[in-house]
Amino acid sequence: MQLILQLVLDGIVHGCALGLIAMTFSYIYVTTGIFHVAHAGILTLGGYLAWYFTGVGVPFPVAVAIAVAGSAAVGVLIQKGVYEPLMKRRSTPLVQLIASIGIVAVIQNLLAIVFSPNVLQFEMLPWRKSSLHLGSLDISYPQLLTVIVSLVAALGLLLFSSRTALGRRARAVASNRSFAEIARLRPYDVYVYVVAIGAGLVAIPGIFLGVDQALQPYSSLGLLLTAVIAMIAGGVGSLPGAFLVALVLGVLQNLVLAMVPGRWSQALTFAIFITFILMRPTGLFRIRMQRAS
Amino acid sequence: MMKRIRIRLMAAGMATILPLALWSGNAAAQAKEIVLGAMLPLTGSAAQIGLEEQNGIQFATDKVNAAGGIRGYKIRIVYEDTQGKPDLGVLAFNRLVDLHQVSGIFTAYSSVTLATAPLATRKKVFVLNPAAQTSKLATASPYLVNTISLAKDEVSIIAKYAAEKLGKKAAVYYDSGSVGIDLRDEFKTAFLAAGGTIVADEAVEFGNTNLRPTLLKIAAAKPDFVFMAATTGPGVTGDQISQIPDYPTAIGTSFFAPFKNYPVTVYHTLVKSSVTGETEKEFNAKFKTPDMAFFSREYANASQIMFKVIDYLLEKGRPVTGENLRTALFEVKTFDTPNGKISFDTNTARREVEIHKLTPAGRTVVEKIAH
Amino acid sequence: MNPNVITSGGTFVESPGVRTQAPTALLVVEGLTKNFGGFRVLDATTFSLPEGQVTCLVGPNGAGKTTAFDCITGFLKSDAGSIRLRGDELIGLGRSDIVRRGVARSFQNLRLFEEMSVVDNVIVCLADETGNDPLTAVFRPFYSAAVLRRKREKALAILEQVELAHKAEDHVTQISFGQQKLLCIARVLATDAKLLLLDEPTSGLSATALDNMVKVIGRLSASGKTLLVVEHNTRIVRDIADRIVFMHQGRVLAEGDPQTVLDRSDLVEIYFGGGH
Amino acid sequence: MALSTNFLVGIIGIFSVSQAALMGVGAYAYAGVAMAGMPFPVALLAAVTLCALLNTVTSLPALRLAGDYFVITSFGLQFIATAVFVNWVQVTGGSTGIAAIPAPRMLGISFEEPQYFVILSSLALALASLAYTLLMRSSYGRVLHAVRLNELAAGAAGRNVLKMKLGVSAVSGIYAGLAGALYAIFMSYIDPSSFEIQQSIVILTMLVIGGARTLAGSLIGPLLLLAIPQVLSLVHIAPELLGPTRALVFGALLVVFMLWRPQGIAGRKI
Repeated sequence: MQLILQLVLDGIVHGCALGLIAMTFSYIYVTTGIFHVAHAGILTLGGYLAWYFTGVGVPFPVAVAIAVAGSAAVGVLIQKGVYEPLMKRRSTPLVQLIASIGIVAVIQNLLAIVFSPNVLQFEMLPWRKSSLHLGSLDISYPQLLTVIVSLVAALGLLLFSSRTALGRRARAVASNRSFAEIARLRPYDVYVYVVAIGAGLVAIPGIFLGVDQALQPYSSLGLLLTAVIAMIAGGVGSLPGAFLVALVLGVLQNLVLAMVPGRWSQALTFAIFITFILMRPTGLFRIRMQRAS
Repeated sequence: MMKRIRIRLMAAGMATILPLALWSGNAAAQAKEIVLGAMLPLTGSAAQIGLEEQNGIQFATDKVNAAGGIRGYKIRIVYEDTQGKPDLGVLAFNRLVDLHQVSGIFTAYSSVTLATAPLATRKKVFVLNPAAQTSKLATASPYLVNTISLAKDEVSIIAKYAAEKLGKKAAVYYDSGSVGIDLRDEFKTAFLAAGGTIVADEAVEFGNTNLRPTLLKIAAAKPDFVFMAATTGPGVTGDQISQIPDYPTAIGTSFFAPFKNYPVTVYHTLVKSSVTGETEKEFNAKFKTPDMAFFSREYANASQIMFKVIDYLLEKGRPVTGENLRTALFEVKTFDTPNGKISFDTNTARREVEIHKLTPAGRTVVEKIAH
Repeated sequence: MNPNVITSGGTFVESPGVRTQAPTALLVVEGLTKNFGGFRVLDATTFSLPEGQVTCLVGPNGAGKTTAFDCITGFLKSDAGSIRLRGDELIGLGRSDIVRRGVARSFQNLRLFEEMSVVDNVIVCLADETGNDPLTAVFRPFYSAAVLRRKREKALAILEQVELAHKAEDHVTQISFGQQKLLCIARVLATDAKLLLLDEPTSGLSATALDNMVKVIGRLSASGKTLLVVEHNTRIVRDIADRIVFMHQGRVLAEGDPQTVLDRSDLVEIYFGGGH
Repeated sequence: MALSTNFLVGIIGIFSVSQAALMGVGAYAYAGVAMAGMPFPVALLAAVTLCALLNTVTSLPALRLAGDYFVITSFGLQFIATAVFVNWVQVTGGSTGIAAIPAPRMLGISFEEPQYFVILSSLALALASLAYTLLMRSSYGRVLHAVRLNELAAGAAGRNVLKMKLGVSAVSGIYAGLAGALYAIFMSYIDPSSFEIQQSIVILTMLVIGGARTLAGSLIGPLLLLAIPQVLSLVHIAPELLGPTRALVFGALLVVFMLWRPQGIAGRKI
């Protein structure tokens, strides 16, 4: 029982990080219509930026802020430099996707070249190994931070999307792009904001997962894939849906580990997903599919 | 696929043109030269090790050539990069044999060596393995000789030691890579034979850094000790163990050393590898290294064995072919090395293995075992 | 929903049983209903198409004409009602099955196969399925080539009918808009269908191209095809139509010969005033 | 191999990233049957059939789902395939792989020797290219092209779009199976790492650079990509960074080509 509870707790932590990834991906996907695989690259980049700045003596919170800003900047660069020209040329989604795959390869390998392809740890943060005891359960400080910051960021994104003028403009653009162009909502500006916000926020799980576990240049694609599964299962376009399903997936993956040997767990998740998507392509929470096209 | 075919076409094209070109130019030099091959991970993630290995071979080769070669024959080594990938290893092997016509090859990396072993048998090429440890290498090819102890030897030593000194209830923690799975199987066999029981058997995905769930399950099984066989960043494992309450004592083999940051006591095996102080000084001067790395030592020592076998063949006036190199090794059988006498009863050398005890306070050698 | 119940406001609806004409009905649509979200696009639409006649489907924008096409040809799943071709139910059949039963359509926005030549556009649509499998293509290359030659000839003959044969080798993007529209007709013809549904074949055409199209439609009708044509221009409707089905807000308001329907002032009011 | 993905991406508009996995299935199938002592044609047939079947079945989601979902599904399939290759140890040998795969022996010639293998694979390549050309020139090829250009119109023309797509998946599976079998023969050794997702991306890069949907494209791409490592060896880069640098160049090429020449060097619009 103790083991199960601890696994659930760890699963919640992992799920929160996953949830933020799923939410930001969903936000970008629904608004711009781009299957932004390069999101995985930014996730990794955030962690490495924070590692670098912490390493040169910048206080950790400042390093986090720099990493978030840096990731957002790279997001803008990708949108302005690659996606926008492609969208203006009305290239097919396939072309945009291939470009995005190319970007992940560039980011990941650039990180491997600059920071070495090996596993890196936040050696300079001694507190990352301490943990809080909740009765018989343990939660490490990085885990605790992951949960808090992810929740705050997720909530922030929800509020932004529903309460601010820019957020509403983004939703208008998402619901009908050609209309948005006619209505002078300047969709291309909106895209830049949305990608920047998504990129900045996705740096957060990248950093805290890195502090908690370790950084490696190539591991993020699997995470993103799970997040995308969460997005689809949660109903494309529903931000809370994406977060919730991601949370459930995180816990489920950990619990599955308790039942079957670990080496099958990832394959099992995908197998379940593929069956699911065949049965119910619209997701759990949405009946109508809201695909940006 | 197209890529492979292309590689093949190009290789074949070169295979027909190059030898002709080389032949005319090198005819004179060829008479007094013996060419050997080395397929090492010179680029890629294992490049660090590959370069150490290359230095070891080159050091020994330069030394023997400086002393006039082996009975007047200079030694030349052709290095091929495998990146530690078996498919590139096969290409490298074919290039060495078909293009450079070598009859003896130094190998590295378990998967590369395993992949090329059948080719060694097919083409009768002598392969010397000073580093790869997977147990399947024991019988992979009659032409493959291992100068290092294989994983199963180390595992059986540590399993026996643990059964006697640490307890009868073991857990196994391994990764889904080939080495991890092999070691798990071998440990299970050896430990059950020594009268123990396995209470938990948990794997982590190769390359995954979220180890907690698996570590938790190990700790929850409450074994007397856990056999650790996973390569994911040693520091990461140590860190996450430190967050698991009551994690058991760990044991392992040299493959997973150095067990960095482990907050618990670790017992592990280590194959003893030494060179003379003089050699080490010379080596460090030549390559500007602070100390002679493990793999440099092993490859330098293995080169000595290779040279000795060649010397034996030349002395007997027999041609240096793969087949002859192999028979000669078993005819010589025992070699004097800085690690003491190494003898070959089988394809794998008998070596001295140490058991080290590692506590957060420091390292002690608790036992030395020759097997 | 009973298709014969006359709903409020639809005082002019005639149930199909009332009007029995001399030629038998090739296609009978009864109580066809389709909802988009909460919006009822087809509301118990009922009409029939007599064999060998040209029927024009008229009505203001948004009347549900294209939706009716989509439902008949299997591009949309209808929510209720029946569509019978000589008594056989078409609802539930796949698109390609419906074409094989003899109902083919054209599209308002053409949907030509760009990047392909005029004649290839027709070849792809031919009813003849021989050689349309990978095994034949690879393992019987000579037979496959012969099949292709035969199909080419057939396609050229069809292009001849719409006077496009001289453009056969041109890329579809290189021919004029009028010619593209004719090509759409040729593609529909290629399917060997008895019933052709043409979605605005004359829209956007120049005067000469328009005359040409009217001629082609007349020729099709003369050759025994049954046609259902969406048409806005009342002059053309009077020219080509044997019958008219007048739709408004998903319902059939009138069905009959052009003269009677087009002379009704209430319908003209809806058509020119009520539409927009 | 590039030929196989070309078929899938270009011709029918389905984008599959799991081609390396499929090729892996072909390689393992060939190895398994050949190692059981079956003659070469039987092993080849087994590999090709299995791949055709598998590709058809796994393409089913694509027919129900929009393109983007299909990408995720094929990413997922790639992961599943790798997990199976690694974990189904009895059949695949796990991470250790399968060594000593026999080379075909026909008419008294063993194709083990490189020169004979070149003949064998050139022959296979020539046959595969010929079949591809025949296919695309036939009326079947025209219908395929039409389905890709405008699915709705093809449906309206009475073409069974579903059947067409399944047919393409099967054919593309055959190519992948053939590629896998040749790979297994040539390397005489296979392991899961050769069929990982990175490999799929390399295949995709070859295709994109060469140009989708043309035969010339599938031949030019690999040739050019092969030149990249050669060029890189002229630049001085730390040896352990060569791998990432190569991958970086591939990624950058993908982006650059998408931006300025999405049709590749010899391709048509995608």
